[in-house]
Amino acid sequence: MIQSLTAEKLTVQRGSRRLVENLSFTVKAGQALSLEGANGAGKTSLLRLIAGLLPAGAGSVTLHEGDTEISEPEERGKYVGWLGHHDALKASFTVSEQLAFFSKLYGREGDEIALLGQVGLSRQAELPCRYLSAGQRRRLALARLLASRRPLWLLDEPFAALDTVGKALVARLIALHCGEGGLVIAATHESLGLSNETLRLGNAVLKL
Amino acid sequence: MNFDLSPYGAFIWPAYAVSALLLGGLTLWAMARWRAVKAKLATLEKT
Amino acid sequence: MFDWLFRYANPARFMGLSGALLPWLWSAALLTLATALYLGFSAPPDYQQGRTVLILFIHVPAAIMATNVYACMVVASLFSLINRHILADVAARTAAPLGAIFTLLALITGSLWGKPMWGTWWVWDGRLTSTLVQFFLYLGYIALWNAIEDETRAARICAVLALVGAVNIPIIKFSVDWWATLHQGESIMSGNLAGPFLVPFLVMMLFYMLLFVCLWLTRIRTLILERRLRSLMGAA
Amino acid sequence: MTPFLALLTRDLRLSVREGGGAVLALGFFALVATLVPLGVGPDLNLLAKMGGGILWVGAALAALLSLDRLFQADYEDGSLDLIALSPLSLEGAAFAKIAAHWLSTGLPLTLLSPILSVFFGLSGSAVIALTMSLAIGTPAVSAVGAIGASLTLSLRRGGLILPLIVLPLLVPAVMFGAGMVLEAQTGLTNGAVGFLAAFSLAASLLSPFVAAQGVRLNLAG
Repeated sequence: MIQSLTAEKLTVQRGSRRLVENLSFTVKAGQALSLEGANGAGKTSLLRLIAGLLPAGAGSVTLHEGDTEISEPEERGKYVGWLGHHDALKASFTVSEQLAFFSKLYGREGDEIALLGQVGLSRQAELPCRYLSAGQRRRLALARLLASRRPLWLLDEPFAALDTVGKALVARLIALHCGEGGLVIAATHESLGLSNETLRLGNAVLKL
Repeated sequence: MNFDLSPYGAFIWPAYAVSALLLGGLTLWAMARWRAVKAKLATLEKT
Repeated sequence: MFDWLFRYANPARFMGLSGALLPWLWSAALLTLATALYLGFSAPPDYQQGRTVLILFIHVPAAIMATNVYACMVVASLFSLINRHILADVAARTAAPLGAIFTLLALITGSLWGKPMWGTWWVWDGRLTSTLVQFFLYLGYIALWNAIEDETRAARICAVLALVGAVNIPIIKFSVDWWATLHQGESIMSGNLAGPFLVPFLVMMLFYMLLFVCLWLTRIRTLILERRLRSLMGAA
Repeated sequence: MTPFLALLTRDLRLSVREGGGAVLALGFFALVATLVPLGVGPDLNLLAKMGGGILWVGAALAALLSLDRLFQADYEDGSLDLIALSPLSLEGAAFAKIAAHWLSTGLPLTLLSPILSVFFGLSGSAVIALTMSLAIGTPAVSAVGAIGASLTLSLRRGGLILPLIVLPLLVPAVMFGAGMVLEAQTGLTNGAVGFLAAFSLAASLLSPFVAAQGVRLNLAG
């Protein structure tokens, strides 16, 4: 289990453009951090950097697990539950096939049916993804996030395309994950529904 | 009926075999798909 | 003028009618198959081709179906474009794989007949070449259908392709004939089925047609039910 | 099931279901084998002489046809991020994708080639040589192509650039592959099998590492 994530003097750089400079923050187990900022402020890039997909321009991101420190980008990625902009669905795969593939890819199999129930997709289990609405696609992405059973959730606009019921579901899942000692960092325009603290840096706003 | 096809048996039998295989396979596949969709519909309409 | 047709083009009505007809059609198909096989294998050897006429009994119907199915597909595509009817969309779509299989069979059985008769598996003869091109047309049509995600859009777009193919097939046939005669001179296709061969051939032809109708109806019915299934599963 | 097998089987399923893979490549290959005789003329002796080379070029082009989507499709819909964060290393993922591409494209092309060689009137020994050369050589096409696919995965017109950068790299495969057919026809042996096998093996072993690096660079971009 991860105790905390520390970012120290981070520079987020995309291509030759510097988006964020000298950013430091800490997220402890059970906490949710919401990232706010205008479009293009570097929220997505920061999430990608934390996931280890984007190399840091300067500074470091470290995960603390017991006495071990994990800062190698690819190692960090193995702790990340990712919910990106895109839903990563294949049109010809059914909902259950799609989820089963990712469970196997993440080396965790078994409870796909329960997960689909949890996000309200039981009825669509045998439906090819091409017939899903945007909200249903998002719910499937959420089921996949749960299936990964990773401690550090990185969520890019987790409320996008969801109705009120869906948004409540996301908030509940985040609270549940934090309750189990997980960490959440989410780029969002809306409140995560948890007690937040604000931290301003450059044109990006960080709330903890 | 006369099944002595010499000297052309090596061509006639494969021709019939391939036809039987493709057309038979097509029929079985079509029926299987039909049954599968019927069964799924039955279970869904029950709930 | 097509009023009578549209009365049956309602999917529910179609399901009822085709469901009632199919058992009879399947029985008729089985009966003609048995008869055709019995008559075919009882036919005497041809003085020139020996018993390879047995291949022609299944080759020629397959080749005829290869073009007939395409004609069915074109008619369905026309209805799909003009009347925008869901049943026409499904009919056109389901005909293509069946036509492709018949064309493939025509090519394979033709090759198996050609080897002992002409001494070669393949010649670039006009009829063979245009059949091969026809097979590719079917494949392209199927590939396009599968590549377009929205079904209604796929139906319209593929209908256009089917019609273009219908216009182009005679041109292809002509150009290939012209090309083959230009290069080769010898046109080889002896299809003179006479006397004792005519009846088994006709019965087999009937079987192929019945089989096609049975498979076509089954596939259309399956796709209609799949749509219903999807809406029940909450498709958006 | 291991993550590696999960990715391999998913890619195989996708290639069968979404018209992107196996069937399109086979159709393209068959069309090349049809159009060339229509252009050259039905002289089977002449066609037999050219058959090996034409079929090899046709097979290489057909395999490249579906290669541009190897990483691109997963990149566009976000699957590639999830794969990169999975327990599977990017090298392993690249190898799984190359293997799946070969199984869904190279292998079917190889199996189709004896049928298409009928169009060219190839002799029995030449048909065997062609099939064998494709069996040995097509892994190299998938492997080298995967490098190109990883480099162009974020490009809009990647499908056009890919053949341009990959085909020059495939010169040895086409030369030794068609060379094996020529050897069977002329009876002279120059050891094309050995060169082809060595090239294919080296490409298959090295390319996952290069392709993984290409994917890494594009994900960071």
